[in-house]
Amino acid sequence: MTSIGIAIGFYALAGLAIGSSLLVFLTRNLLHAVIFAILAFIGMAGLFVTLSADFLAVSQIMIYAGAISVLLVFAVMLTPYASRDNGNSLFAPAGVLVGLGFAALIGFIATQVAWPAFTGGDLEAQNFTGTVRTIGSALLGDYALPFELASVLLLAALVGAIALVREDER
Amino acid sequence: MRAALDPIRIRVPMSTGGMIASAITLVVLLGAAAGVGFLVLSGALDGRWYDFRDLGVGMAHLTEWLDEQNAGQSEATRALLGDHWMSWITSALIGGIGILSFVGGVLLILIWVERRLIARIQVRRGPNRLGPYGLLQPLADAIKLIQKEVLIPEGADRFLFFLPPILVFIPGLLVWGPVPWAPNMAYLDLNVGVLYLIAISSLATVAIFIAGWSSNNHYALLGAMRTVAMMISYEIPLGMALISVVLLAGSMQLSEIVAWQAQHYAWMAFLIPFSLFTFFFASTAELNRTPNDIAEAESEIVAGFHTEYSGMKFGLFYAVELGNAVAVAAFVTAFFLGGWSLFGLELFIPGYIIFATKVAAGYFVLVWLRGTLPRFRLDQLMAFAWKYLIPITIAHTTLVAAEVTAMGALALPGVIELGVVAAVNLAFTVWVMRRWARFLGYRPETERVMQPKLTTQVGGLQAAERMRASS
Amino acid sequence: MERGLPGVVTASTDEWVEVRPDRVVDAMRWLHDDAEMDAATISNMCGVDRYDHFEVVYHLQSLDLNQQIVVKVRIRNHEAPSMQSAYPVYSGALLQEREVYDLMGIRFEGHPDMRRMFLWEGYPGFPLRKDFLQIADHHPGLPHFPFETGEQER
Amino acid sequence: MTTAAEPYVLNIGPQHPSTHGVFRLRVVMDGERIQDIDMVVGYLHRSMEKLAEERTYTQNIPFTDRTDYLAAMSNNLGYCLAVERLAGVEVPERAQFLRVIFAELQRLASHSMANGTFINDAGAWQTPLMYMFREREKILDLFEMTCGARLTTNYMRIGGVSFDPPPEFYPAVEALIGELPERIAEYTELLVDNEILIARARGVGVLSAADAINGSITGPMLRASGVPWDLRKADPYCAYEKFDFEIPVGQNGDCYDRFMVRLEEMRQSVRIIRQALDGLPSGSHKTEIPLALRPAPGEAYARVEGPRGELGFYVVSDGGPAPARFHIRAPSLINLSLLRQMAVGASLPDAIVALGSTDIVVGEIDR
Repeated sequence: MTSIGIAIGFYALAGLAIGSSLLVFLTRNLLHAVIFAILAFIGMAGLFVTLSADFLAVSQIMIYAGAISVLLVFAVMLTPYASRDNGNSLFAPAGVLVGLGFAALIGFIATQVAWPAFTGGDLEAQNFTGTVRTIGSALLGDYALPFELASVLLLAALVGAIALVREDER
Repeated sequence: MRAALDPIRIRVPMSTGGMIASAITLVVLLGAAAGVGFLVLSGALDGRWYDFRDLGVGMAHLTEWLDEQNAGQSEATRALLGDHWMSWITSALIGGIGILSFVGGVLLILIWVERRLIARIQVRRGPNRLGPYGLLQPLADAIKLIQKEVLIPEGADRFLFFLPPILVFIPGLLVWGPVPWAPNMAYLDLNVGVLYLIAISSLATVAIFIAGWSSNNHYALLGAMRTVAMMISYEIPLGMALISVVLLAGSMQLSEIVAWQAQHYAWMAFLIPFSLFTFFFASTAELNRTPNDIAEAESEIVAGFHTEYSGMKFGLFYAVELGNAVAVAAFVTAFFLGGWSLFGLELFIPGYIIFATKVAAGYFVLVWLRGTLPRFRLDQLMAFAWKYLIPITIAHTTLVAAEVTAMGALALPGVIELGVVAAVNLAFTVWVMRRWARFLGYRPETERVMQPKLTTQVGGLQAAERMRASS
Repeated sequence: MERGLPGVVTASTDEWVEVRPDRVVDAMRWLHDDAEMDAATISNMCGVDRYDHFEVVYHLQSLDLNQQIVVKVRIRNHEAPSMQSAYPVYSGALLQEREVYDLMGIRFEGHPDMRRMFLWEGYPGFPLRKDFLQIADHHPGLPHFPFETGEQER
Repeated sequence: MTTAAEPYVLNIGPQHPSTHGVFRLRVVMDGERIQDIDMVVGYLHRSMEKLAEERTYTQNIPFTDRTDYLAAMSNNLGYCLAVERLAGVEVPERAQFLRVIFAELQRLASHSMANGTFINDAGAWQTPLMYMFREREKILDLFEMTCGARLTTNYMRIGGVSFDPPPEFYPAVEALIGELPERIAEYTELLVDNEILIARARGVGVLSAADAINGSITGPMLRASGVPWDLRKADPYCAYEKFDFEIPVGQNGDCYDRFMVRLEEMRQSVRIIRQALDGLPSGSHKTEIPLALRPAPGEAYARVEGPRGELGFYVVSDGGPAPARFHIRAPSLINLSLLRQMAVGASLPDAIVALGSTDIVVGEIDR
């Protein structure tokens, strides 16, 4: 059902995501950049919606637009002695290089990996009730070990962060 | 004399005309109810387009008819626009307009309701001058707010200062999408509805933070920091409370959660009262309502993040706050109070009316709390969230998961297994609540006597020490 | 009444004792610590402009013995009056002494926070002094009752 | 590694919901914690002490209304006592009793207001305040009935009171003190065991007995710190020695104790009013004094137990028709001496609650 609506939606959301990503590093004010980053996240979530990946879309909004953006804002606010704008930085050339490297890597992956398409036939005929069940059983079934490893890693990061900022008790 | 001193107690007796009018109204209402009952029992209503018990049914008939029209269009148009574009656009428009008008109308009325209720709680009268019973007061307030100058404080970040009232308004409207008004009457019946709600409600955090930060005002910044801290902390117990609901109902779709409750004649409030409490408490924290209104604690930080907003920008914040309060009442209704179901009465009474009544009841509780309780302190609330509420909700969720697993394994009759679940969870809730005060640092057994001691002897430090020693 | 601390008292009656402005802290500390006096708190303090000198009156109160001790300090210098502050003994003197300084212009040596209180820094003069705002032939105070001359006193 | 935040200055007031008037606190804060606090007053300074030097003794009574506008009767009373002591005026017994009745009614009104605003500062959105306004309203009605004014009563006179209460006053006051215990029980039910209030007010703004005494704290705050000191017992004026009442004494010296002490004092005031009404003697309500009152040169300090603490009036006469010096010992101001001790190190909400529990009236701070 690739109707024209989906196409319009895809291009609008892609434009939103790319445009706001561009604005993130073009704008001079760091907090403005955070706002545009949120917009980019929302654009990404919209792209997931056009792919019928509702769970991913909602998670994207919840985690990135809701939580990570607050983290970004706090990072901006808590950085002492930093002016709140995107001033000139010594790392600008390095940043450009790293960014280009990432772009090349992602482009390489996107073009070279043979993305396996869903070949199960008509979804509605198979009583497919959304991606939640599928993702959930995948995470807690086939991929339980990587999932748990990731959570242990995050826990370690959390404990490390607390240990770092903890004031001396004595 | 007493009456003159106590004007609030004066009651005006009802006039004869008023009595007759009420009697006639009562008779008409009873007759209408009897007619509806007859129609329902005879089955003349089920599934017809004029079945106003569920506007979704009529809507389905309409979309069907529109799809037929759509099929009659030319091949080129269908290839370009698809097979259902007319019905999609029409249903989207009707639903959107319906939700917008409901939210707008309810806001206008609820401002009045809240003020009157609070006034009643506070032995006052509340707005009673403009229009009948002061009903036009919210309208006048809105007109006043629109007329007022929108001030932008000096040193404010103009772009960021401009955005937040809009940014908080969008999620404030979007949360109304998945509300299940009646069995077939939900605008955006997502199968990830619960997650959608959490995601949308988390969007407002950044907007509020930006509002406080861009105002260039210490009060606003303090309020923003408090809000963000609260929202992030209380999202976790809120999500946990909803996970219990999802586990029991086996779906994240709001309409299915309500349908599950209707089907089992068991409201979640009976099955998992602790989740109801957690959800409600965390919601008051997210809504900045008493007892958790520290983000705009009037006596401390004036108005919190919207201190510097004036005119209709303030109006938008205010409207969103009220709208979110009603939305929370709606979700409490959907998740915990059985939504449109009322033990079979939903056959006779339109589901959306039952739903709206329950929403009004939930909202009344919010107003009641606001009129009664003092406010916690920020560190108390944060400690409560992180040290007590989150561990307890995790334990509770584990308990519910175990119960659901056991239910699946044993497959006992529904009444028995749900009864056992309800009893176990009620016991858990009561046990937790009885220790509630201790979580806040209040230990009745070690507290010294609270009443002041009485004496007739005056004295200074020595007398003070004598009195302390005597206790 | 004040035999415990020689050289401090300059005058005394049944009702009050007068102490030297540069020994106020000693006198207060003695009064505070002495078991018979037990002046636990300053209940009131106030400056009085007597045209040629200032008088600062402390009403000390013993709570346990329920007695009041009135201590007066006479400051002869009318132009730049100053005396010791009672703050080292009584923390309750903090705001009262600031008030006296603000309105009467008496400097308290040893007070931690000697700023104007009601009026702003740089306000000309001290309003409660009798010579504040001397207008031609107007004298402070009410010389006679309004009806005694038949005209409103201005 | 620590992240040090830079402290910033927050101006609470002059216009702020919980400063109860034009009163300003400059607070140096580190996050939500208070590092330093400094009060800026004087926005309401009317220089009454200077003005009083140009008015006759009787003309000065209205000034005393306007210092502590929530306890005008007590202020009238203190001033009249000072002038009576200065000029040696005897007051008839009926006037003494009437003074007691009105001073206690005023205490009830003022304590209602104090407790209401305290809870308001603790975050209850005006409901307790409105409840307590209800009682205060009735008391003000009684004032209006008697002397025509509600707030700035100007009722006491040198040598007595200005009017005998009208006949309808007595049933009204009977009805009021009949229902007041019930009302106070209602507040107790609503507030005293409220766990949120306990969590907010217990252990907040603690003053030890020694600190409070040394800091010249008086009134309910001193009593909450555990010192049984009440001028009505310690230095009885009017007819207080004839009445049977008790002094409530707190135990921890925190905000909650101050609230409880005020609540208990309201009960005791009802007791006193009941006794005063029962024993109200007949006779004149006023001693005639010469209009041209010229006390002999001298000085007098009279003090009453006002709702906020020791309310003293120091009047110096130089033999003229006006006082040579007229000083008001304002408890609102002096109770703030230890504000820094209560607030520094606490968080902002705690400081607001502590400020609310000191029960300041800005008219009295600034005078």
